[in-house]
Amino acid sequence: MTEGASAFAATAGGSLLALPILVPAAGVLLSFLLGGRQAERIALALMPVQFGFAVAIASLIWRSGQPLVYVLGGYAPPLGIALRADGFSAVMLVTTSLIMPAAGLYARTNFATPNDGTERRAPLVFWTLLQAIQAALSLIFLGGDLFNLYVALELLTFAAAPLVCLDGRPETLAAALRYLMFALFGALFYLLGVALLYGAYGTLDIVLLSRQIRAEPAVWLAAGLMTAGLLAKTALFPLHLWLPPAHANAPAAASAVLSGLVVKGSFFLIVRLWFNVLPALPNAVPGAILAALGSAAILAGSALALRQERLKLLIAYSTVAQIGYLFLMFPLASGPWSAEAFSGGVMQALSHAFAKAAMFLSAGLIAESLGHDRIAGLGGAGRAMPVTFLALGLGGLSLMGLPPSGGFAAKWLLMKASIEAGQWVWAVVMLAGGLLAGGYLYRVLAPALSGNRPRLKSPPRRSRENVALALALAAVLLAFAPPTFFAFLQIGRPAAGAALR
Amino acid sequence: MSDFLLATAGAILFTVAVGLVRILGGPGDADRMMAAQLIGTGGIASLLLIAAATGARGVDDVALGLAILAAFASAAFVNSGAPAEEPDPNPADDR
Amino acid sequence: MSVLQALDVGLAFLVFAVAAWTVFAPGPFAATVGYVVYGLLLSLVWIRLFAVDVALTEAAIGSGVTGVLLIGAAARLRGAETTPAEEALTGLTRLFAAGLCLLVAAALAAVVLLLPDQGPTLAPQSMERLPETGLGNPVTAVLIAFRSFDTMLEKVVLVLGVVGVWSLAADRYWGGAPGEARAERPEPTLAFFAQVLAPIGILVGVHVFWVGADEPGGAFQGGAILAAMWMIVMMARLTEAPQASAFWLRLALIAGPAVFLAAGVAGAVVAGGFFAYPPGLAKPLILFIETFMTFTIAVTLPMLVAGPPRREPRR
Amino acid sequence: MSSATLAGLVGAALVGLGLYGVIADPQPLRKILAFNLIGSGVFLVFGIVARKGAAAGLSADPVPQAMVITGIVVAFAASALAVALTLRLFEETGRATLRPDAGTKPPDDGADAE
Repeated sequence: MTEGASAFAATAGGSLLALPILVPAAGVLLSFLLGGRQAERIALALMPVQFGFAVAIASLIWRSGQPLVYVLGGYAPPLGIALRADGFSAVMLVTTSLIMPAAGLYARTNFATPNDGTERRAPLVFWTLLQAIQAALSLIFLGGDLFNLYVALELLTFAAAPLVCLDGRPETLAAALRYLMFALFGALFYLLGVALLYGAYGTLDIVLLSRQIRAEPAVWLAAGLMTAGLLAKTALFPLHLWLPPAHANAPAAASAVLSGLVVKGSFFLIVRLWFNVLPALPNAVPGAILAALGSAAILAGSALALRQERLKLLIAYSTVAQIGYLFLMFPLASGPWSAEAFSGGVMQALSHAFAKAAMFLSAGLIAESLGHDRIAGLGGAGRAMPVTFLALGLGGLSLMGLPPSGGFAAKWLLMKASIEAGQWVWAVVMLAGGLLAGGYLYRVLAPALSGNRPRLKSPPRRSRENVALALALAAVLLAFAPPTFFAFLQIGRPAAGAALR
Repeated sequence: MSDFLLATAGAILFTVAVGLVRILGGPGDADRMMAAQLIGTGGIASLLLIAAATGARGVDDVALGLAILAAFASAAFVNSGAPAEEPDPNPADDR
Repeated sequence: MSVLQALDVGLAFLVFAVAAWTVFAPGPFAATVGYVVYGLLLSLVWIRLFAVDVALTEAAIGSGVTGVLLIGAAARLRGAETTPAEEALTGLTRLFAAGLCLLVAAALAAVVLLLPDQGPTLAPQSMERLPETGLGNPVTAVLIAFRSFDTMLEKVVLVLGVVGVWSLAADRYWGGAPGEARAERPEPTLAFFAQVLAPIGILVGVHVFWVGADEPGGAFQGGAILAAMWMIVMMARLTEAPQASAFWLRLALIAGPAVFLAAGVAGAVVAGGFFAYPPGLAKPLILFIETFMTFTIAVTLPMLVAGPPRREPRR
Repeated sequence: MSSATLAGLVGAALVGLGLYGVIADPQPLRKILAFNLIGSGVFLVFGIVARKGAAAGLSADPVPQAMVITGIVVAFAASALAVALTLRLFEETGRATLRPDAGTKPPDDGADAE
């Protein structure tokens, strides 16, 4: 493959790419083997290591201005598998490696092994699967081969589904089963598309494929099947039915990871598919369909969030809505404004990850302290636990898209791009979505900040409140991302459609 | 020669298919399991015939594996308690 | 070759008919039995596609072990078989669903018909690099060398599957053995059957694993047959299911991926890259990894079928 | 029509059939069965791709074959997890249903029963 040779020239430090996948995978195996308290120790000890890998990868990309490439086993694609990291991958890796330890620190209270060291079910499963999610996400962000990414999707499913029903209540079991069904459907349709692409081009490497793809029936069908499958896993309207019960019923730390990160995994693959594998396809119509579904998600998700009686369900429905924003970048991704739209979409993914994780952790603290999470019973709670509600409110700021917040930056960029592109309708939807978000957050915050202080079953521990607050502050700080950050996001991004570059 | 082998394989498959239609309908689960065993035997036979005719390598191992696993499936059936949905003439046999 | 074509058409028709039976069969049990038959027929199709390795895997895992899993589940779900009226789809929804499925199938069929008769292939490249691995079976070479990363991660998926299944245990049973304790004596016929079948099956399983280096077969297929033999011995109560907390069991469950991962990392030190094999040592190393993988599969599949721990742990 | 194309058409039909089962049958176990049908249909598509890639003295391209083997094992693990969930749900509630409102009464003690 002389043509492919240049794409697989080993980049310096490329071997670093294997580590964020292999190290947590080894952690999974070791945690399961040693059991008991070791699982927690291993999981927490590896988190800073993972952060180190993410930062090292990001800085290598930053310094070289080029994507990192690594070929596994010395078997170059198309026969073998390559790993590849561009600016987007690196940013997602860093985000993951920041949110994971937050969830981990928060969860230490809920998933502690008793002092005598007897192994308990929930802690072992939680700490093992948390690492598995980390491994799966790293692979999704770094994988350069479509079948390898299928394995990553399955890893993610197997790691995430059992977390939903960790407490074993019947409704959580039903939610986990529904989640699993949607995920299996998604993985199979994705795999079917992979089969068709291999049949048409004899390779599954993203770079090699992107050079050969032509607009022909097999490719269109593959693109449709894979997108449909990934949408089911991302829970884009109307395939969102599984998400609210699953995310609302999981333990708070798991919800934070599921809502903040796991749905972004399949979203990341949709971006990979359309921007890296299929840039040669005319994408105006598919982009418009995706954005239309996204708009429906924003409106329907927000409207349903307004009607929820439980705080965690409200936050889960707001995830349905916020996922919708992610898809507004697709129709705007060709033309001179494409970089802006892309940055806006990525910014939305990042800010929602931090904000939603903060909100789920806060909701968990509220539920533990009050003994319930009924919105009607939140009166005055904000006075009793101000830091928790501050975290909740700051996260909400990002959801509404008010400045200063990452959510504002994201929605501003997307809105600018849609106006420049003359596609006003998306801007209108975004404004409406912001108003609705304001509505459902008002329902929670207004009573909480007024009225008498309720009696708390137990006040939240300050360190756990601080974890939630730190995540919320991160979502706010994203508003101050410098222009170099957006330049970094463009590293390795192939030109989409008619775009220059 | 190979046409003869293939025709034989086809004939076996055909008889098995006819039996299948009769038995998959039940009435009891044990009858259905018998249908599975029947097609197991016929399937292995036609597998070997097809392999001999088309010259595919390593098919005898597939036949061996299938034979062992077919027995395994019926053992699992017996172990699962095999109560029939419809009244079974000899319920005591199954428990 | 018209006889062969007639056979193919007949086989295709049979596969489709049995598949339709599993979807429309009156009860779950009838449907699962249909699925076992279906898996068997599918093995024939794979032989016709000259994919003997896949035929073995389909026979062992797709039909054999999955069939047993589903038969067991259908037996336990008796009583849950009736569908409450409010859950049944209305006629209109059904019609819509049928239309959608027809559309997907038709589009797929059209694309399949459009695929060129001589498609793009990696067969020449696989054969070109096959000698480096020292293996004779290119499918095994893809699994353990060219795309070893996939295979290693897929083993991790199996471990996660066990963690997920076990996570469904009630807290008081954590660490105990899966399956219900049965006081009754084993069925004598079953016990005899297991005593006869298991030694033969173990022999076949090891054989299938061992020839996998050069002929169709390998770790997955051999491991699955071994797994079936362990399951049948447990069914016959000739041996007890192990405790989920047993260290040896955990070690057996992770041995395959752990050895694979360790070898992959060692490659970075010795052979200049993750998952690279040092030249000359590739074949012994591959057989070493495959041995552990076979063992792990033989232990993992029964644990996945057995379900979560359901007995109080013994101390 | 070659046997490979025929197998591909069967694969397409299986995907459609399985998809119908997944959508139309409310029982989880039947859905799991239907998922397995879709899965084998997908694998058959890989199978014809492999067969059409016969070259270099091989009757079929080994790469898609290896992918199918990986896929079969993963599909089995998924079935096992789904079956375990279904059985547990049945034990807890006496029925196996995926209805979203199945027992969604708000928990009375701590919504976040961790």
